Amino acid sequence: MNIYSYIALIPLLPLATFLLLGLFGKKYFSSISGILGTFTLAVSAFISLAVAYSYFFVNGKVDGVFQQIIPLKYTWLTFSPNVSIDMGIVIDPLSVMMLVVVTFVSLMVHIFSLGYMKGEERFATYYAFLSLFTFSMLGLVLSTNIFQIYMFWELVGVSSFLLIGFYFEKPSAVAAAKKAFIVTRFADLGFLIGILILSFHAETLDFQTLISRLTDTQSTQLMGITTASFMGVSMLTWGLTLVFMGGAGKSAMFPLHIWLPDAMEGPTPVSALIHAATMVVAGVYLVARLFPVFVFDAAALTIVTYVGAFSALFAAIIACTQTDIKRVLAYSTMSQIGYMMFALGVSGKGGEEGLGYMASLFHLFTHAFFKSLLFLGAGAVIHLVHSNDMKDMGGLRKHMPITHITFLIACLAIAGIPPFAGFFSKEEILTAAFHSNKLIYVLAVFTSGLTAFYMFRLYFSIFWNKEAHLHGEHHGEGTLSMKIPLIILGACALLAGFVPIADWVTSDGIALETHIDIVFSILPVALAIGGILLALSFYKTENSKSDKIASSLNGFYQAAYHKFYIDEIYLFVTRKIIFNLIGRPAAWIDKNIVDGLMNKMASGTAVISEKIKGFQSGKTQEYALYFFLGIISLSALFIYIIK
Amino acid sequence: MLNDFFLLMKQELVLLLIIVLLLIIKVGKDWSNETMLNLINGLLLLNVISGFVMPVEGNLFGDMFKTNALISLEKSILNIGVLIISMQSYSWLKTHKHLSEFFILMLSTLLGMFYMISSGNLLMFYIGLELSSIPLAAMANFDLEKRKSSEAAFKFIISSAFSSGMLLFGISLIYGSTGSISFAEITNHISNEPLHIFAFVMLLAGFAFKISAVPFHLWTADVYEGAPVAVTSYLSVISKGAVLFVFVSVLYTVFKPIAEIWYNMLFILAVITILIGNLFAIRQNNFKRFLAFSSIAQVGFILVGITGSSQMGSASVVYFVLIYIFSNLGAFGVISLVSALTGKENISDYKSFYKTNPLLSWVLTIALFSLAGVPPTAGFFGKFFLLISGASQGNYILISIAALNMVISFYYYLRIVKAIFMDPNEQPIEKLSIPLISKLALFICLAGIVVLGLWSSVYECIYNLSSGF
Amino acid sequence: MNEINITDILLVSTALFFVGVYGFFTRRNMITMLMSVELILNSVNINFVAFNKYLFPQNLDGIFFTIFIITIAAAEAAVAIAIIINMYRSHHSVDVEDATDLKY
Amino acid sequence: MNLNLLILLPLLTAIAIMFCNGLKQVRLAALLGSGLQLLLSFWLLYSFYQERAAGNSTQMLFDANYTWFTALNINYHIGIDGIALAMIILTSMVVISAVLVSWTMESMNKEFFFLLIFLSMGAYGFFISLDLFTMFFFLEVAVIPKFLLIGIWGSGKKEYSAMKLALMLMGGSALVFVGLSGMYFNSNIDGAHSFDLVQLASFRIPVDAQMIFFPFAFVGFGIFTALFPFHTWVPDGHSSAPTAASMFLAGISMKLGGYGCLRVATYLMPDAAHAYSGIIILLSTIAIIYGAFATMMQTDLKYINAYSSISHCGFVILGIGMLTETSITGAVMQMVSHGLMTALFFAAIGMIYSRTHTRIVAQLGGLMKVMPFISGVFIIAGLCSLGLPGFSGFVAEMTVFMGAWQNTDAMYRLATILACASIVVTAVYILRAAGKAVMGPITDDHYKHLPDATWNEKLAAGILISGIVVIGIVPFWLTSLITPGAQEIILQTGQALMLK
Repeated sequence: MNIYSYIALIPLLPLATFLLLGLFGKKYFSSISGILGTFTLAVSAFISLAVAYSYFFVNGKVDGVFQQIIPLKYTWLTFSPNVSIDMGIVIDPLSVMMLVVVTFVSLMVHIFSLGYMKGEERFATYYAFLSLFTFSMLGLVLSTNIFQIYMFWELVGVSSFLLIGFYFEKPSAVAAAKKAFIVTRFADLGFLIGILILSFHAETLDFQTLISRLTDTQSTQLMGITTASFMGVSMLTWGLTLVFMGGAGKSAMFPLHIWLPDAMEGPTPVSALIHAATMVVAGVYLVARLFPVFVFDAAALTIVTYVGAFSALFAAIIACTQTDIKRVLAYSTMSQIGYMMFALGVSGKGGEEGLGYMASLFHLFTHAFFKSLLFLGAGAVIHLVHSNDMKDMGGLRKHMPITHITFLIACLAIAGIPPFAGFFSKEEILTAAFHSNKLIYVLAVFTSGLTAFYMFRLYFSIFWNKEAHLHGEHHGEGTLSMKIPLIILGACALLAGFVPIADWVTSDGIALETHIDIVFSILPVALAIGGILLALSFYKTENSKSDKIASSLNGFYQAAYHKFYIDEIYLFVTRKIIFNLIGRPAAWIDKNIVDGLMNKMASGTAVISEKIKGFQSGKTQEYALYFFLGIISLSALFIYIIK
Repeated sequence: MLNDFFLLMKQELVLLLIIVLLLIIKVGKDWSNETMLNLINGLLLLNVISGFVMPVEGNLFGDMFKTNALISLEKSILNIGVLIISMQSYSWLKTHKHLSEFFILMLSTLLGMFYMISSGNLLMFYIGLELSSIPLAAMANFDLEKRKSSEAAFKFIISSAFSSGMLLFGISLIYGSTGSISFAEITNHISNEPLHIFAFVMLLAGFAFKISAVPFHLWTADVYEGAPVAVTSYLSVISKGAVLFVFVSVLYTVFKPIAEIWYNMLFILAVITILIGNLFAIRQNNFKRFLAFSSIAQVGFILVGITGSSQMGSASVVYFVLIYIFSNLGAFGVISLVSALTGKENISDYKSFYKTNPLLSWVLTIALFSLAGVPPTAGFFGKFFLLISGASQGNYILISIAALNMVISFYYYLRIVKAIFMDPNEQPIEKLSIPLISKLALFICLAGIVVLGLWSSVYECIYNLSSGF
Repeated sequence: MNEINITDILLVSTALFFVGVYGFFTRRNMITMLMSVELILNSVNINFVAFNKYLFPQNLDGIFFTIFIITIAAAEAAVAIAIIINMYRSHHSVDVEDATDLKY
Repeated sequence: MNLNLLILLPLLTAIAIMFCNGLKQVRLAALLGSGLQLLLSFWLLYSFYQERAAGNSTQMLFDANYTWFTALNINYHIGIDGIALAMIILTSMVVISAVLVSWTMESMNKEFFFLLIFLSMGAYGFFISLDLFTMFFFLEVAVIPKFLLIGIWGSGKKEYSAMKLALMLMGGSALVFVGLSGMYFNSNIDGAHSFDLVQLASFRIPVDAQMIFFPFAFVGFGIFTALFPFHTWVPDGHSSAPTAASMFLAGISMKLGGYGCLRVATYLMPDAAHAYSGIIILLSTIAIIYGAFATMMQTDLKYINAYSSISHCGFVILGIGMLTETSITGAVMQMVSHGLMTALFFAAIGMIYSRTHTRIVAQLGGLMKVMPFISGVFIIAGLCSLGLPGFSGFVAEMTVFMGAWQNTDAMYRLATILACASIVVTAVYILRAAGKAVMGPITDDHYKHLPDATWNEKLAAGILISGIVVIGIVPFWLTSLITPGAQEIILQTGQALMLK
């Protein structure tokens, strides 16, 4: 036992809520289920903050280095004497930070949902699912074991499935839920095989041991995994790349991103929680968790870098063309996670070189606040307008001042305007990229300009532009419970940049000195402001400038508008190739060839039986003839042939 | 000497007494059919019991007649079968004019079989064989007015005359080349010269004709179909069983020197017998004809067991015949009831049989399962031991063929079960009132089917008695 | 000198056997078929007697056998003819080709 | 603890059912009997732990040996190790659930419950047997009642399916028979042949004999567990069977095969198992992948589950074929897991079918709205099937994968990767079915008034779900039972391929 053992309560409380609400909620707690869920989560969040305080300020450091503490660990499933899944809790800067982010954002979403989901028939179920998700996500970030992470990984996947498909009567929601699950499942296949590879060579599933074995140049395990190769690539690269594939799937990296925009079919608070702040950054968390090993393998890290950078740019371009506000936010999420990924990719092992690592997680931290704020704000807007399409919106600033202000703060934050949170983290990322890879840097800066543009396009389209035709009775902002989270998150988006993540969450546990270089900041900030101004001129009032630009870029615009046809490619591959070339033939072969063979054997027997009935002709003399022939042939056989 | 005579031939003498008694009653008294049937069943029961009293071992008439515990048991097995058949034919014979003749003929054939089983000499064997087959032809024609019945009888008598002609020619050659008709002598002289092989094949054909092994089986189905049900069941279990007992002992003792040759012959015969029996059984609609072919397939399995040529082989064959009597008579019992009361003999008539006659359906089903070799019925054990005995020679090709053919046999047995339980029928066989004595017979069969397998002492006993091989 | 050789006798018996078999296969009349069987049996009888006389004259196994065969053949013929007569009643024919109701 | 109780109890229950009158008495007797089975199996578990805790480390506990056929050296030899115990518990759980879901069986209920309980006797007997003859005996006991169950109470082309199932399974047992007889005659224990499993294991059958008879035994048992390409009885049989029979069939019968492959073929003929492992893995991989893709194209819920059983049972064979301790443990876990999960799936499908009278996915829709409990069960079964952590399917599959990966050969690796890939396909077909049938809009107005599950259905589902969840959450409980058994088998195969 350890002083941190009580941390187990943090995930277990939501689990208890889930069980309680899932089993009995509908019958007994329907009305108070929201309060119940929110309350227990508030307890969890409080404990998380307490843990964070005690870890970062009191007991975490030994000799200036943050230590990894494992307060609880139980063997859960033994595969072989050395390889077992242990269920445990790991406390280190990374997990503590994630703990805070997850519980905090989740709490906000819980509170927001009290108002947003009010009157839903399956209110209790909704909170049960939210609790399940929170539990799984917390389990994920606290994992001590790569297989433990995989398990919770799957669990967050399924809670995401359940929540996206919450409106299960809507076929589009069901389709989106299925898509999200299947695509991430496909990515998890890579993760699983990656685990198999790594664990086989490292002979352990435990993170600590695995990392220490695979980073120790003297260890036989490292020798083994680097010398073994497949198709000319070492097993270490294979393993890490495949693990990254899992992360990429969950974090919606190109080309496994296609599920994320569709996932917006879920209730908006869910999007805020799962598809903006927490679950989608699991991939980043995973790479960060295995970062010491990734650093050892340049090839894998390069893949991470380029996938991240390309995704960032790719998503930003698409985001500029979408009209569904949640989809815009979804692409922006993808883009921001791309930032985090390549930041990890450009990072070095430790010290100054480890800036990228810190920057990535810093961005994860700030992004969680402003992105969930954006989603919640969008939720409030949708709640009012009953539409997701920005064409149905406009001029809403008068109807919902608080939402407007907080949304603006969030947009400024994501655009990277000082002193909002996003500025600081993005600045670190750009610095890291600049020092390591100029190409990435250029892409990143360009993307940050695009980000500012499409975010403000969104902002202006919602809150300015033409007047929306509102129908329905209430034109307010919704209940208090919806406003409070907006305000709190708004404050966070404003202030999160000042949280000294650099002191705490670094690749080697040693505090990192960071400084904002004004000169360096000029370019990105200027680009961001340029983007904002461009958006201002296009979308502040109703005009056709944007359409003209769009038509002048016709081909490219159409492609971007159609998300570069990635969905269609997938559909083609699944529907046409997999279904028609594998599924249908398999079913056909089974029915006609394999089963047909069995049936043929049966009918063949019947046919033979019919054919030979003539022997039994009913004529006594023929019977005697066969009798006689039987004697003759048997004796001939045994006298002349078999001897 | 005289003591020996009475003791050793005890079973034959009891049988003879019954036959004479029946003759006297036939001539002197005019009792009603019911009384007669009850009397006969009582006598047959005594006959069964007498078989178990004071078993002795010994030879008579210069080794022409021999008996021992196994032979005595074999005779008792046949006695039990005859008793059951007699009980089952109650409904049929109740109104029949020639009741006592039927039993006189039947018991004569049984007497012939006893002689055959006890024979220690080809002459004795031949006499027993003919005694057991000529009256059978008359029995097959017992429904005098039926066309099919007389056709069946004609086919039977003419085919068996032909086959005994062949058999005798073979015997004459054996006699010519060995100089003896005594089994013990023949063993000393037999070898694998062509003449001996030829003679043996003719002898084998005679046996194969009786047990209906392919290709000497062609009379079987026609006769089974045409003959009255009681005769068919008698033919299929008793007559076949008796010949099998002799066949085993003749092969294992007399033709031991050419074991390798007859082993291969049996291999071939077994394979084609199982195959042809199965293939023909698949497409039959007449129940008796179906059972004819299924019994041909069963004989194939028995031949597989015989190839074991050891104590185990003999034991498994005797054991199987015992089980086969109960199983087959269980099926025939139901068929004979249905046939006697409604005249229906087709499998398609049995559709939805379960709806109206659940008890008979279960008996029939269990009997069929036993024939198919489904545990926990005795048939499973019987087949298992037969095949294991066949495998003991290391011929796994034979075993594989036999085992896979069991699948085909499952098909046709299950087809009937399907008809009984699953197929819809507008006019199912109406609810039958079963005479007490038939019911008793069915229960005996059922008990036999259940007990004989699970209760290992039966097999143990037979195995120990077979130690002579 | 003018002794008849055993092979000559066997030749006769074999011929008789095949004549019987041939007759059995080809004659339509049931009674004729029965007679063919008798021919076969007689060939066997000749065999037995010949073997006994020429090869094993020390005992009378063959002769005994022959006597029994003759007796049994008579019984067999009696039953067979009874059945054939009965058949004639229902079929109005003693042609073996007419007795083919039971088949397949 | 007397293992004979496991045979006697179902037997007495079956006999008692014969003397009952009317549905109420019959089902009460069946429920009582199967409830006692459940209690007995857990009491067995308890005593098993007591024995082990008391330091009894013999491989087979509660050993009892009665002479049966002395002449052939056939004994009625029974005893269990952890693997058998796991299967026994599985059986008792599935049987009681099957009784519960058939609660309102109307036509010929006496016969129905009689056959069902009789089947369970066969299964218990099979799992406790330590003598190949006894084992074979019980194997066949558990076949023919299925023919009647499907043929009489089934739906669709039931006669065809029943016949196909019976014939293919009988074909399987015919092959098993050849294998058994070969093993018997090649054994020599103190000068006698033997069917005794324990003796045969220590005797070690000559290698050339193993090479001949292993395929017979393995394929024979494999047919029971849907070994490709002998799996075609599975879809037809399962889909035509009445709910309880489907549950039994998929939940237990298919496990008879897996258990036989492991306990008879692999354990007694280890050298051949090594020699043939490539072929086994090839076939099982084909079964996994091909089964999964074939499932994807099915439109009938029962067919979906039946084909997915082919795929899932492929993992069992794969685990056995991989011949590592972990993979064999995984194979056994997969047997238990798949048994519970697929029984649950069939139960849910049966509940849906009894209300909507259709199993065609396209005709269903929005059931979540009208019958949340049943839909929930369906989704849980689906999630377990696609290997969600927290349910048994996950641990079982992962254990198989981990075990399989320990083989370094490239072909084995490839097979493992393909097997892993099948879980994606599984997700596709499960979600397609669930998405259409229980989610989405209600497709038929009369669905709106359908009732949700009754108490008996809830209880049945509850029992199975608790099994699934317990294994999913505390798998070490199950592995601690299985691993010693798996170790014994691996010890026998002579190559303990463990991570060093």
